[in-house]
Amino acid sequence: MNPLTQCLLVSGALFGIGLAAILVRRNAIMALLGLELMLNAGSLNFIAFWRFRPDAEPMGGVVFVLFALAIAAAEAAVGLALIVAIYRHFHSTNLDEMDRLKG
Amino acid sequence: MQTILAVTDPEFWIVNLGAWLTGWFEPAWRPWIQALLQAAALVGGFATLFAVTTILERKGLGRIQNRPGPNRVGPFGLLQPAADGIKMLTKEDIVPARADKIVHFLAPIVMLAPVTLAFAVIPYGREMTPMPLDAGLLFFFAVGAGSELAAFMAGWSSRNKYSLLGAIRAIAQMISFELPLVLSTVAVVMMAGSLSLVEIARRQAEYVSFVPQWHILTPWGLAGFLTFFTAALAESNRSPFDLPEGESEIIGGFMTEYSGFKYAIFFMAEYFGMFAVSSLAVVLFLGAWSAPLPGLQFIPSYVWFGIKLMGLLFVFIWLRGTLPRLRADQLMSFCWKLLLPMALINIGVAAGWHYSRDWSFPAAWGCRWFLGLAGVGLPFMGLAWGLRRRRGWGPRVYRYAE
Amino acid sequence: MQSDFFTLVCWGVMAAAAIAMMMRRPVHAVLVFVVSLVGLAVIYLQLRAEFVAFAQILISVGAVAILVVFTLLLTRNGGAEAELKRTAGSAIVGLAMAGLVMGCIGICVLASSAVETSGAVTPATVRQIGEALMTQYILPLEVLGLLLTAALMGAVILAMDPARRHNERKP
Amino acid sequence: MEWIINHIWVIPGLPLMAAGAIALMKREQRTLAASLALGGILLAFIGSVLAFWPTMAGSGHDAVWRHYQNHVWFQFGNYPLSIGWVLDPLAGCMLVMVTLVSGLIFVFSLGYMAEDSNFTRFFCFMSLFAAAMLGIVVANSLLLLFICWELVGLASYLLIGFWFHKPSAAEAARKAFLTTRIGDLGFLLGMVWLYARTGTLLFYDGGQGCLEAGALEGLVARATLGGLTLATCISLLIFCGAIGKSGQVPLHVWLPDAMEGPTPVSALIHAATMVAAGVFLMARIYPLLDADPAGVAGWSPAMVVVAWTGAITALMAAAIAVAQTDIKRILAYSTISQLGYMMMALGVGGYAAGMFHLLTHAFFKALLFLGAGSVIHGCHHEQDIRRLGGLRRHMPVTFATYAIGMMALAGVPLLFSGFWSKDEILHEAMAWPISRGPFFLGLAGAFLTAFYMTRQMVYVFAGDYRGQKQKLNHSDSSKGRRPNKLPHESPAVMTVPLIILAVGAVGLGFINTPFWPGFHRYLTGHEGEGVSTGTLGLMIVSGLIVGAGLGLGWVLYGRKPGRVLAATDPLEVIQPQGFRWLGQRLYWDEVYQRTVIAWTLAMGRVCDWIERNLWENAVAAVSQLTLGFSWASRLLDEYGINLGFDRVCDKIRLGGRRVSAMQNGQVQHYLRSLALALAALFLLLAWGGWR
Repeated sequence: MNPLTQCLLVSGALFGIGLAAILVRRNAIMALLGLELMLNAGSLNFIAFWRFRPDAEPMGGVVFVLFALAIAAAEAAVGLALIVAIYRHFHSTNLDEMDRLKG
Repeated sequence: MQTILAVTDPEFWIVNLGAWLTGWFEPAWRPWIQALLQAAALVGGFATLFAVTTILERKGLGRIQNRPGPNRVGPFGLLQPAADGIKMLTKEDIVPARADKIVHFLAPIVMLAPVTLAFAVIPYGREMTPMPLDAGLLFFFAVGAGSELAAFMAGWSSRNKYSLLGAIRAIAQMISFELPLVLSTVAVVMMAGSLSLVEIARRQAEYVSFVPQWHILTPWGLAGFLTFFTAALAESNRSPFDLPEGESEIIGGFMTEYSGFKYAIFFMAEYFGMFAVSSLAVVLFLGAWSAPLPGLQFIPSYVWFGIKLMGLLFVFIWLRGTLPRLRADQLMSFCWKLLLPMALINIGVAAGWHYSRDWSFPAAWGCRWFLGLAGVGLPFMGLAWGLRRRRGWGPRVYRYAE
Repeated sequence: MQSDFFTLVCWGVMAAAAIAMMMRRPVHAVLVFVVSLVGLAVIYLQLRAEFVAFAQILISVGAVAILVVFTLLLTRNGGAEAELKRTAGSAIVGLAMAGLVMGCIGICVLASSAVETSGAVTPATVRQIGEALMTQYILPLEVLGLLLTAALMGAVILAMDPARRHNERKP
Repeated sequence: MEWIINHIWVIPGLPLMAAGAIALMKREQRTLAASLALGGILLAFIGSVLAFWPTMAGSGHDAVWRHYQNHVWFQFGNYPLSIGWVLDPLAGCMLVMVTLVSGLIFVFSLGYMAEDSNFTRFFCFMSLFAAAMLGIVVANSLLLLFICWELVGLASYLLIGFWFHKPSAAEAARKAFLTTRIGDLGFLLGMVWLYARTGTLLFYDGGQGCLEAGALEGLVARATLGGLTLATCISLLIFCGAIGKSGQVPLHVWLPDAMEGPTPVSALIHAATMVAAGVFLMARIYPLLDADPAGVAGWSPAMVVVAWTGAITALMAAAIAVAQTDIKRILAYSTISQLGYMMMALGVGGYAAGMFHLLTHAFFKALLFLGAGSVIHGCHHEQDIRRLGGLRRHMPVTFATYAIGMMALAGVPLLFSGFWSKDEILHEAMAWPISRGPFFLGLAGAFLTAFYMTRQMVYVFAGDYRGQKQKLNHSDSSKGRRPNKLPHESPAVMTVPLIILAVGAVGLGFINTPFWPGFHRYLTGHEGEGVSTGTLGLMIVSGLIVGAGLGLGWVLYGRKPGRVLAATDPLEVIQPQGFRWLGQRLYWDEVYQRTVIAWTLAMGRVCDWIERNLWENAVAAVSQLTLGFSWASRLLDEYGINLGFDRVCDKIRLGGRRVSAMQNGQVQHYLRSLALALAALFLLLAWGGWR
């Protein structure tokens, strides 16, 4: 199999697994983990295309992944802070119970 | 890499020993055999160093505290590490009944493995780097991230509140002090223009007349070294930053529920971490394997590396015997209000040093030094003064578990 | 490329990810998730993106995983599983949706003609990455710095409990 | 000397560093702050003189000596943004003037601000202001110039509102900031447009800069709306910025209000820095302004606009100044008027004349403001000229220097610098081929200038001191001044700068007389025209005009200097209607109040009204309607189809619950639909034939 195709398929599978976690798991932290997995799947795509199709910008893929990493870290920090804040309020991290906008 | 060394160089024989040994195997196997040999040499060497350091530490602490230290096993107690090892190995391995068995078992391994990996990128002598990576420094910090996870695993899986508290303390401390640790190396990276430790070491191995070009011999290098060393003390959980395992407060921190061989592994990982971070300090600031004077180059480079490493380890032990432990809030404010700003300011000072390189007016050299020292020293005095003033003796507040 | 090794790592990453997402306890899930992240870094290494691989470990393992773990400790249900008894139908619908998306991606990848590879490799040394970041991508880099600062402050403010802070002053 | 040429950035850098250092100090460290600020500006002055020397030595050989250094600041994508420093005669003379005048103002402030509790902060802002202005002068890039320009705006905001506890000062600061911001918007647009068309914002870049031939040709060749060339449009947009900063009609309204700041600030703003920045900007982009040869009779339309704006401003502001009673406001309007002259000079092609007037004006206007400051200081913060008087006896040094400044401003012939520079401008205006209008406006303005300055002098310095009587007449001592003290002469730290400035106000005129046009040659590299009969004639005419103004002022005011406060202004007796108009500043503020501000307010009110009446009534109607319906339905329910209706309601409720299940607040349900949509998108793209 073409190595690029292989990478893309792996990335697609990771994306799907992450999505499944978000859709099925009730724990907010687990959903966040799924989100991180999806982000990483996207990063893998960038690296794969950068490695095997180097006719575009020479550093584009690598730099984009670095940016994605930084944004993932920011997203995790804010998301987890939100979870902590919500936990204080609902005393739970169950997504099913967070169905009100009003506190 | 063998071609760079001449036969007369003392490093030649060590480096070519590996090549000679691997020569006995099939060419396809050679890289693996070489990696194995290097790993064996590293682990063996550092395990010996571990044994030597423990006895040195106990003897040294004894001297500092006005007592003889261990002196029963062997001549002058020199075989004490062997006795300790036998004791550790034969002790019963107790796992708490409610513990998470698998995680509890994995934690010491996860603690030891990354630290050992970190040894791979250190240049121990001229052309003596097991794994000369382009991004060696980044590799070092990346694998170092694993030890935080291990602390968590150990603390959480034990099902013991002292363990958990110790783990929280350890993680908070490691995350906080990782920032000044990494930032203080940024100045070095900027000046060397490379993340490769080999390259950084090579740059310091030159001499202007008889003065070595070590980074510690510049204002920013001095400040960077002090920042780095302090943060390294905290990263390796050594006194005075040994809160995560402070015996008098939380028994043994995340190691409370460990005994026997697993405890020995934790112990070893801690010392290995100390060795790794001291080695990094030697490479980044103390000129790695280069001799302090051009005339002393006949001594092999790895010997110089060893001498510097032992010197730093001595400072570790010395500090442990001298300084009392910090309080948790003092620890955090020390990190965020003194070390981190100093590391950031130091980056600016390093940039100024770099750009003042081609000053040519008279007394430019003195002016450069004065400005550099002022740029580092004045903020330090200001920050330290602010820290002292704001942290008076407040009333003691007790908080109980909810 | 050592094709066998590469394939093995790929399978390992996918398996670790799947197991992580199926773990009952979030703590175990995080630990297995870390394994899959490290595997991903190995894939990057195989694709000759050394810098990205190390940065991946440093940030994902050193920062994100630790953050998650810390949150688990703070929210105190790291041990007690909060998965309530749920209608099986709901989970099945969710899984079906995810499978649908995964299948679509797979079909698209396999059907696409854009996956022709070219042999040439541009190695990315640290110096080149640094120069690209400081010249061509300077604007995104600055914006990212701003974003991280904002995220830092936002996280601090969100996680700060005003009531508790107020109470601490009193005794 | 070589060193300063290559490190010209040091000159703005020094005051900037001083400002930064002072900002870190504590309020009590007054001496340290003042010495830092003074040291910074003094070193900058020395550097400026050193830098001035090579521009002097290198000029005058039919080409302008120019030295610049450019650096790429940063590069995004393929677009580099460069900044740089330039040293040429224009910058050289400005550097010396700005540092000298600012330095003297700094010294003066030592005395003037001695009792202020925020002394330290004051010197921080002043240094920042000076640094920003010097940055404008040495900038070789429109971008860097704009940055410093905005810094000047910021510093002026801080300084005008320095006494922010006074509501009027805070208001004035805000007004200054907002008004100049309107002009700056035009500046920014012009800058962006220029960058988009030429790809550079550097002025001089070895033939690539936007003021050099290559770029200008491209800009002239391209026509935009209304047949104007691109060069014209861009320079008009940039001129908007200059209008705002230099207080030209119609954005001049902030300048008189800016008098709320401490007097040294007024001196700094109106003499050396902020308002000069606008004129300097136009001088800097003069090649761009002048680029279009296809306008009316060989004159660029942009130049025509600049000339007429300047001329109208010159006359109008002079007329308003006639009827003001606040000592600083009179000077403020005279500044606007003089700036109008400078703009007019630039517009009619008298590049050197405009800059010459800028320099001389800097000296005598700084002198006048500092003199006014001395008066205010000596009379316990009294600014109304009707309550001053007779200060000639109490403050002799101030009187003498103020008189020199006044004669320089009025343009008394031969001895004073203002005469030579104003004469030069009028000469250029007379030679303008398009219209004589600006020339006559300028002449009228010169007449009025002499008149109102005489009026002010007489009011302030002649007769008896009227301050005490006022206190006795009006016993409301709410202002809390000390009524029993007579005016006193200011300390030496304030009078010595006055004397130095007075020497400058006299002597500076001789660097560019028609008999020896040295400055013209220095600035442009060409010889001036020299003396001709036209020049002499004009000199005589303008001398006569000035004499007439002075004489009329003396006739109206000087013969019987007012002894009492209640006396009405003689001009008001003659022409009450016109005087009231002028006294109310031609109702500019009121016009803005009635038009721009009122319009904005009205929009707000309309929205508010719509919100309150229309929507609220509509909502109320709907709710009434609903109530009515429900009442009716209750009747129906109770008396009629009770059971059947309930069943229908149940059905509806059930349906509602079904539908609302889609909106149950469960994030995973939403995500599920999102995933479905994603899959649909994939399939659409895959089978839609899109690659």
